[in-house]
Amino acid sequence: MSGQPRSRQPRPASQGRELTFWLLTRYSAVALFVLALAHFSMTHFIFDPAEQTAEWITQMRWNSLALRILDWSMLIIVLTHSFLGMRTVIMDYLKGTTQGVVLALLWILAAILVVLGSNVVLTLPMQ
Amino acid sequence: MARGTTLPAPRRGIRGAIAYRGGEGMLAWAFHRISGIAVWAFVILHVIDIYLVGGNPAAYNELLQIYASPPGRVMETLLGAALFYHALNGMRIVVMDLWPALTAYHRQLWRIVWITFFALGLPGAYIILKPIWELPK
Amino acid sequence: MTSNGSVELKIQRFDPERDAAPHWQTFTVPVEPMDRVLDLLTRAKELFDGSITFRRSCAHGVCGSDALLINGRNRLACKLRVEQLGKSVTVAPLPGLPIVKDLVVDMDGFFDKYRSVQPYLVASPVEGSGERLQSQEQRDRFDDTTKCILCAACTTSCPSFWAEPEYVGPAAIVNAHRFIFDSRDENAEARLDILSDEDGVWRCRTTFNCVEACPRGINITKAILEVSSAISAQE
Amino acid sequence: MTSGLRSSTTHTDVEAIVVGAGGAGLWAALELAREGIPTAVLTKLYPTRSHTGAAQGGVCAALGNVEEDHWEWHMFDTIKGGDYLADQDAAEVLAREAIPAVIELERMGLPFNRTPDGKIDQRRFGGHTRNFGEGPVRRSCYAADRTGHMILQTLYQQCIKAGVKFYDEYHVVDLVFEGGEANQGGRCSGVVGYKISDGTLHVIRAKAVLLATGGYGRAWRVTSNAHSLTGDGMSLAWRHGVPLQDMEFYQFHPTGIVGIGILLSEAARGEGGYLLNDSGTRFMETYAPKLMELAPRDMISRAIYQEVRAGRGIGGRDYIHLDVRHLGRKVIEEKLPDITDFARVYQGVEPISEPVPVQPTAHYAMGGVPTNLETEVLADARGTVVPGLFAAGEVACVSVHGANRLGTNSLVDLLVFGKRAGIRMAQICKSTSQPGSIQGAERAVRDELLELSTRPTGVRPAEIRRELAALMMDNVGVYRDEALLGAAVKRITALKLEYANVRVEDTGSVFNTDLLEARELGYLLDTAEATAVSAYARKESRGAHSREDFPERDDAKFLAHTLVWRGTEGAAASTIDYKPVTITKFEPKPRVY
Ligand SMILES: Cc1cc2nc3c(=O)[nH]c(=O)nc-3n(C[C@H](O)[C@H](O)[C@H](O)COP(=O)(O)OP(=O)(O)OC[C@H]3O[C@@H](n4cnc5c(N)ncnc54)[C@H](O)[C@@H]3O)c2cc1C
Ligand code: HEM
Ligand code: SF4
Ligand code: F3S
Ligand code: FES
Repeated sequence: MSGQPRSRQPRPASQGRELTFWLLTRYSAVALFVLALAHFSMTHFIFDPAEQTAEWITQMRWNSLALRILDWSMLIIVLTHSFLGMRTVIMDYLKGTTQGVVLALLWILAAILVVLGSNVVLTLPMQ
Repeated sequence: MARGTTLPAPRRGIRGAIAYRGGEGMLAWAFHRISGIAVWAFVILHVIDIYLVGGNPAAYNELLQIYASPPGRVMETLLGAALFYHALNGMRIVVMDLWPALTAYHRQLWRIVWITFFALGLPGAYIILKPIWELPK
Repeated sequence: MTSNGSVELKIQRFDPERDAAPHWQTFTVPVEPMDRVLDLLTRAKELFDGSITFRRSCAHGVCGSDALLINGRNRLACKLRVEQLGKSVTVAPLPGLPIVKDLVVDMDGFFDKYRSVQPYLVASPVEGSGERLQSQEQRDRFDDTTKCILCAACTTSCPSFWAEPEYVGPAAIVNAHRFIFDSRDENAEARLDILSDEDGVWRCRTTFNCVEACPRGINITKAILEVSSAISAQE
Repeated sequence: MTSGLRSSTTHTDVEAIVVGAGGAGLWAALELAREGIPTAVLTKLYPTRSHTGAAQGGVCAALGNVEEDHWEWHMFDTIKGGDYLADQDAAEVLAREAIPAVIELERMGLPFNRTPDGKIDQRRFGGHTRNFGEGPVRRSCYAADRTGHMILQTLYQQCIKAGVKFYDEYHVVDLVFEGGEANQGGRCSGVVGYKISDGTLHVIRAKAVLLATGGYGRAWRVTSNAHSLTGDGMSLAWRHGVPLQDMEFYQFHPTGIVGIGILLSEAARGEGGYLLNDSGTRFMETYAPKLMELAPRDMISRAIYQEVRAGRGIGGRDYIHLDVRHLGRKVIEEKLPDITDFARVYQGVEPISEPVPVQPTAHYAMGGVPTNLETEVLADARGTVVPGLFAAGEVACVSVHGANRLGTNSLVDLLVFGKRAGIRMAQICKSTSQPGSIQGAERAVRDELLELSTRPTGVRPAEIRRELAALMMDNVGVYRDEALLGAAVKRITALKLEYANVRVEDTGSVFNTDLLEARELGYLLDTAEATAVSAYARKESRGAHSREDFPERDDAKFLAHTLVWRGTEGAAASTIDYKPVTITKFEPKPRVY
């Protein structure tokens, strides 16, 4: 056992970080309730997956600036929400240095996904 | 504390959760976590495949064939189910966060989650799966 | 009263001076119609093995000594009738706390957390010889959370606590709530601050195990969420 | 060979020791902390597990928040309720100081129920009257149906705030005296505590030691008392030459759950519940035609016994019915939630549709360790103070309750005298020097515990405990007479001999409850003996003590407190003395309601 459990030490005043994360999870959840479900409905109910080839997406969906902005914001919100969620899961089940390492990998992965996703949604030329 | 003896490790973490006979709330949480992780895993995949739309359209289209195949559709249906459950239960949580008094009705809210889940989810699943037997092979 | 037959009582045993790990022992214990699990334990101790160890005092659900994991759920042994459990009763110590011996767990950490939320009234002195005034509505605001008997059934039933033993836990939050929402108290801010750190209220995932375990019927989750809202309102 | 204790002993010095963390102990600790006296509070239970938490009814103080009230009225009710055996100077202190004590509790944060104008709300309670007995008065301050719980929590919280040092789960197994035992002019100089979690002994030295260990209701089979109420403080003091006072006065509460004794509060009758015998008759008509079910506790308990004895118990058995069905679902669920809950959980009875089987249950010790108004323990009838030793709460006998305690007055007793104890101890600590070394003071008790925990064969403590409890129920219960009491004294003496052979099965030193329960049985035997011996000697009926062979109160001979000293080990011969009752304002009158 290393030192005293945290509950016996004087607790440092909160920096408000946990609150921010908590609120972010809730706000993003509400946004996703609309965005993600709409997205899923569009890709699965309105159109059939089979129709949505790469050409179709670039020509039909991303030909509209509005739709691009929508898709991009959804990307950011989903990544925020789900990576914050995974942070919780990891902090629950992994402890000590493992936790630190896995969290670091998690944030790297998040950054890669932001770059990859933004890259295609934002930089692909309009037709 | 007993001197010279190590205390046996109490049941904690996932093992504790499996051993404990929780109620609806615990099930709701377990499903929420599992579905959240599942959807997160898919999101990773999805961002990568979307990247291919710009990076390598041919590869994307090949992947799409897998998504549109019968096993792919079953997978998409499960994904939809996870997302839909997670979204509905997520709203159940958010609603209680906003109005703590609603915690007294968490079981009722949980029932509403499942009623909605099946009422909208079954037709949805039908739409996604229909092509399996309708499209020409 | 006439005897009602017997039940299989399965007890998790652990003697730190002999055993390397906990093990199970089963006793066939005679049972009377109105017996509670505490009566079974007491009888097993009296009839079969004096070394069976558990805490108890009031025997009617008001002191919080004998919260145990009974047939998979946290319950007060003195408040649970055997007849509601059928012919086999399984008793283990509260999950998530270090075992001292048999059914006795080390509660120090639990009480440390309770103490960490400053569970006492902080208020400036009043003039005169009379009481502080408080309306019945103001009093009702925190009535529910004054019922807590610190039995730890809630905290040790919480998956978040199992996952992170540093989580301050529902019991401590309940007792902080009792003061945060007391119109006479002047220290809410400090308590909200304590509860907004990494191991504070945010760890609650609305699992409701705590509410189901609470022998006093406190709506703990509601209290926790009220504290969360108070924290976000404060920032 | 392992045994229940470890060889190491820890020595600690403080200035004040409080044994017990119920209402009385906690308030004393708080006063000591306020005075900056280094204090150790030892308690065999976590403080919040103390039995003060079980009290529901309320705490009386003549605040006059809802109607006119005066402390003199409260004082009178207390004295009359106690059948004029209460010391009137003590009753005056109780009634006067109840008022600031309750106000102070509020200021400490106790969540009392409130009147419409925001003050502490008050309600009626049995035996508390307006203008010296004219009619009921609203005097009981309450926090829903958990006043005791809130008192315990609030005091504990304040102790945390004040940084009081607690020794949780330390069982005090002996008192230490220097210069002889209490009856030889000795001074109490510390205690020996047994740390339950590891079996080590802790010798703690101090200038002032307070006993606040509560009652001994576990001596009876049917009792409202916690398993832990085994008379520890009384017995330990008794073993060191302190007499016990008025032990024959033990209160039986009329409405306990059959067989297990859990209390169904007086509120059931306050709201209009009936007591019915086997033929469905409200039998209180015969015993108290005016007050009926609201007669004092001792009277109703006796009436129930009479009914049972006449074969009119339910089905010819030893209980009667408490019937609230006519009050309707709304009243039952809203005003009597505890009773409803208890009846459902513990009897499987639904009070809305069925009558609830009840019987008298052993409840409260009016007697105990004799003290003066400053809570200093007294060694004899002349009022010689035992230096360094104090007592407050149910363990003590000041005496404010006389021969029968009124509802709510026990909580008042804790508050008023717990506080007084703390204040007095602080004074003593400031004006005296630390007693001499008490190295080795644990030797005697170590030998006792070792002997007890290593005896290879013998009877189980549970067998003796069961027999004692049944004996006390049958022979030293609500009704007593010479034959019953004589037999009881004899049997208890025999049980004490058998006790010398009990065998503890658990030989470990970690959390050895088997050993401690055996030890507690020894305390119970002591207090039971003191009770039976005192009851045998008091040849009159007064308050809770009803002798069928002496049905009248006899002020000429027995308007006096009993003091009983323990005989030497193995001998039944206890010594008895009497000391006069202090009468200031109210001349004894027949007690009619
Ligand atoms: C069910 C019930 C309901 C009641 N309702 C009311 C009511 O409504 N109003 C009222 O005025 N009174 C009521 N009473 C009576 C009143 O509650 C008690 O008399 C009172 O609480 C006793 O308090 P205390 O501080 O003396 O001791 P307790 O609260 O009993 O505490 C005893 C303390 O001593 C400690 N202790 C004991 N032995 C040892 C030892 N050997 N070593 C270390 N520590 C030890 C224990 O751990 C505990 O902390 C009720 C009693 C019961 C049983
Ligand atoms: C679309 C992709 C989504 C992903 C990948 C995702 C993922 C996750 C993950 C991993 C968690 C953590 C679970 C835990 O802490 O146990 C989580 C939590 C949460 N999710 Fe989602 N989620 C998604 C969508 C949604 C939607 C649409 C909603 C609601 C409308 C939602 C609401 C929530 C809420 C409220 C939490 C917090 C749960 C808690 O703190 O107990 N999520 N999510
Ligand atoms: S909140 Fe309920 S379960 Fe938790 S400690 Fe308090 S009484 Fe026990
Ligand atoms: S069980 Fe735990 S997760 Fe929250 S609702 Fe209760 S504290
Ligand atoms: S023994 Fe007191 S709560 Fe069960």
